[in-house]
Amino acid sequence: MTKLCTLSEAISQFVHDGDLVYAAGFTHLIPFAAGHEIIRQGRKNLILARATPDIIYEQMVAAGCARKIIFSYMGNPGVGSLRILREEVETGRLEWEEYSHFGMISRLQAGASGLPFIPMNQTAATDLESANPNYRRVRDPYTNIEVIVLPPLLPDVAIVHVQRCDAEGNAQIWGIIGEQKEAAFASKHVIVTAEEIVEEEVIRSDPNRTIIPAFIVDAVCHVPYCAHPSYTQGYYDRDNLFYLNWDKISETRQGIQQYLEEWVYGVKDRQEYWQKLGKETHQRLSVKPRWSVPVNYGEY
Amino acid sequence: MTKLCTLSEAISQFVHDGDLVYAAGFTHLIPFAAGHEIIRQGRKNLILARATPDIIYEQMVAAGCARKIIFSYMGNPGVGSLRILREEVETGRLEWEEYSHFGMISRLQAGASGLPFIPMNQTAATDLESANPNYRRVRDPYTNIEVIVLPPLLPDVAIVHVQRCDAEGNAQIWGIIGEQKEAAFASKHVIVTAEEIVEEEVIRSDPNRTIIPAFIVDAVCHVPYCAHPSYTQGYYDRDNLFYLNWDKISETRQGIQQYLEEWVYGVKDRQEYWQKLGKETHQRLSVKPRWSVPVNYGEY
Amino acid sequence: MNYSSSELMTVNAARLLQDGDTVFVGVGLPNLACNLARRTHAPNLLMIYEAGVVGARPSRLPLSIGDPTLVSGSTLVCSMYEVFTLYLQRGNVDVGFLGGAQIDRFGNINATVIGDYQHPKVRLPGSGGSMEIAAWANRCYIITPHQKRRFPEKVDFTTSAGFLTGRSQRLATGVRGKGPQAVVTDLGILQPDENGELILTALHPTATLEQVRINTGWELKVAPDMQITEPPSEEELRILREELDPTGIYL
Amino acid sequence: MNYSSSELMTVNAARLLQDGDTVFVGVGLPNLACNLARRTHAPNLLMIYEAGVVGARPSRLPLSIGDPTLVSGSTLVCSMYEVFTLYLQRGNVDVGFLGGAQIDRFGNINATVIGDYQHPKVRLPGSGGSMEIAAWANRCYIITPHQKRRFPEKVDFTTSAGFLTGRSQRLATGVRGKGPQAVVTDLGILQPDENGELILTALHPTATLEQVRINTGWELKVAPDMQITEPPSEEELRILREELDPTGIYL
Repeated sequence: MTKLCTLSEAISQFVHDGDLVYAAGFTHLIPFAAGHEIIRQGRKNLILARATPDIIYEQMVAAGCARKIIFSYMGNPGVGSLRILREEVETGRLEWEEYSHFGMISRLQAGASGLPFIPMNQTAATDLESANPNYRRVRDPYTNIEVIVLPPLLPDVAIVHVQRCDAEGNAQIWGIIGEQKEAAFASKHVIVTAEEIVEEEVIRSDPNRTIIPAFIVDAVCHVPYCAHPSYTQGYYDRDNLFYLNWDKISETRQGIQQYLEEWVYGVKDRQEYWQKLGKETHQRLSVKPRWSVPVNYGEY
Repeated sequence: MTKLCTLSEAISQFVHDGDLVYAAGFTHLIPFAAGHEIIRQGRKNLILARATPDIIYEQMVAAGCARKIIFSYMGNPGVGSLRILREEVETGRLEWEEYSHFGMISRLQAGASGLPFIPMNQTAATDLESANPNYRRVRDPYTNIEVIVLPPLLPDVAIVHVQRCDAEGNAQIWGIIGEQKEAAFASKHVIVTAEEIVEEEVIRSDPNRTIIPAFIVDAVCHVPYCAHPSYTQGYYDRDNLFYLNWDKISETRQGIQQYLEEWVYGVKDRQEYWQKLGKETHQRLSVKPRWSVPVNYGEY
Repeated sequence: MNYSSSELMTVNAARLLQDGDTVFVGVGLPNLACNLARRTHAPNLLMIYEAGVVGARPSRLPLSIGDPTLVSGSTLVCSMYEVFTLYLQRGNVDVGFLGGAQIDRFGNINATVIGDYQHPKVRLPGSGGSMEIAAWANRCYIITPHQKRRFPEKVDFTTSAGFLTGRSQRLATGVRGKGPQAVVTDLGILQPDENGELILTALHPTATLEQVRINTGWELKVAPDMQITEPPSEEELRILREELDPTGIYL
Repeated sequence: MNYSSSELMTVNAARLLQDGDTVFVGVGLPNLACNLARRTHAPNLLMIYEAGVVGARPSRLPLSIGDPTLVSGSTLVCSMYEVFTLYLQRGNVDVGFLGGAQIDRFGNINATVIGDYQHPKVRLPGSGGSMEIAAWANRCYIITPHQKRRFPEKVDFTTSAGFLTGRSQRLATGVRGKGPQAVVTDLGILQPDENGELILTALHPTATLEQVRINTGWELKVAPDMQITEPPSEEELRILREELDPTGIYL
């Protein structure tokens, strides 16, 4: 059964005001197009969860979509801080809930696994544990040593960008796989955006590559270049120049507002956005192919 | 640094009397050649752990290698019981420790993850929990409901058969991946047997396919057809006829002894074993190719 | 039309499946029942094998639950830990199939041992995946021949939970699955009443109430609205015999 | 020979790595230090990136820890949960690199907040992977410029544990890693004494004791056998400048 729809339809149907949203992807495959569509549709009071909020959540917060952020590293990787997020947290205008990376993804792992809590070994650093009451302790019944535990994270909706997917939602990813699978299984609803919609037979030619099964997916959207300025391994490069530029754009509220006007509100969809980026950027981000050596599953 | 050696050398160096051995593989990739080599080298008092002991452990027990078995399903899948194991347990000559599949692989997952215990939801079936003191309970600090917990399984040595591997031990598997990864990470030593030793560049062409990294591997052995009568996806079929025949072979101790004389003690190594099986069997188990659609990682 | 008792059980089990169900399936008759349902009234049935294979399209009948034919052409393969966590424990499985040497009055199953656990009279294979399937699949079905030794009042060992000593006791444990919904035998179908006790809700046209009673280890109640099952259709038998198990491994 | 303070720190950090070490590496100077070590005295250094990439062979300098150049041609990619469990928590990581806004007398690191946590004066990025790296890697190294505000007597917030208030306190927590082994600055190298207090064990040839003292927030002890570091060699600088960071992103 096909679940193909436009990204606009998917956001409209599965992302509601007040929802806990997990737009997945560790540096790789960050679904910027979905973030922009959420901004265009004017969602409010979202709780935004991501290990690294990255620019996508900074834009959504700046656009007024969110009331709270859940994170484990709030920086512009390799560049510096995320100025607006930092200011919103410093002034207390934005609620926040904080973990280490391992704590954050452990919560997703617990959610994806149907567990009521998940254990981690102690780290000796107890300040975050004291600051966030979700951190608790449980005594290991075998050694009598305490472990740290966290409860599951159960987002209302996960948005996962993938390289290839069939129309039903069987999705394949390669390159950095981050927390994509855990986010999808932990969430009530799953929106998959894909660089390519492929025939089911392509997926079935390599079932070990499939990370998300169709039956947990609600919507499948064909969105090439969805991840820019993040990247899609094998399809286009990370736009490091944009990540560096963002540091300047975000120096003032006005700078961000202008950016949103031009690149989010000012375009209809990702296709228009990508065209607007222009040939030079397309060229700069293009990637020469490097193919995997195929494997033989055998006819049985 | 190459870790290539013969299977005989690997067993001699890394499997000792009294060791806890995990020969991995759920139906698929069961390292029969390694089991036979352990029998030939006359190991004693081993503790043999596997979710499904399968014929490999029955042969090792019949040959007098083991003092204890740890398992979650002790049958000949699709055929019936494992007669010798059943008798050894019924008479109390063999110690045993029993889990459900989920309990068994959870123990491996805990071992691989460096956790002192791992939680599972309750199943309402408490008889096994009562019979095996390793099952304990911990109260979830968020809901106050009890979960079931198990301690890590930390084998002395894991033996993992794979389709392809480089000389250092970076190993790739496709088809049923069972508990191969968890067994390798949980164990002190890892012996990898491979259908093919490939150039490092083959592995590096598809890093998402790699399940075991070289630096946790102690020995790499090139052992084509290692898994017969189990199978290697894409390389040869499961010998269902042998699994059916085993039910007759194992009707008497004498039958098994004759089998061991002829097929284990009577051959030098796996190559001789495979030749002895003969052309008809080779033909019967041969598989037509069915290739995966390759993926593009991109030159960056 | 002639048919075997295996065919009869398989056809009746297949009819219990709903289109769109996600089924955690073992080999043997459950595998046949699922494939029959997929070829008849439930084309969107999704099969998950405990070996970690999702969306299998086996082109031959697998002897083992880890047969390579399940993998080639499937949509997804994951690890065993994942299949038990992401799929089963997470609540993504609608239907589980179970079997065992003993099934008791409250649908509890014994696949572990006859006699005492430490000093077994007969040692059985053990749980495999069934302890968790019985607990966490939304609905469970059991296929088994109807023999008195297989239907004791109380199992020697509870490998997988039915309703324990009654529906309220299972509820009290908080396990997510609703427990056994039907036991399909070669004589009829048993289903739990409001108390979780298995009662006869359907009789196959080839069987008698008397047969069922003497082959059940407790005083079996009969549902007031007991049905007579439809015999296997020609089409159902054709699919089973010609397409699914042409060499008669299981039927 | 002229060199920058970044080059000085990178070269000295590289020299701390041993051939065969498995390093959990971040971007920036640690990445440069690892790649320099691999091209000089530690050809068998194995780099693991927290994004889940093992055995990377980056053909360009990555800006982000999740750059695609880390993936293409690497030996293994795994999920984040796996990199933190199978690799880090399991004890498969020899060396971790850490950074932060504050490092205190006992090697505790603050990357979270200046001022009060609930009402921060300056909000920093937070832990990322560093809370667990500091706890579970066998050895940890810190690279940071030597400034008084970066070296307070006590951090405002312990994002990652050094020796807490002394070596015995860290030992008592039972964490597996041995804690910070060296802090490489642009003035010298601090290492923990038997009590876990950071003391000056080496001075760069370009720096003075006085400079170190006025840029440290506590009364810094000097090791009786304090060394003077070897200046960066021509070859080390050539590799850094020509091969690793030709456009001078970090150096």
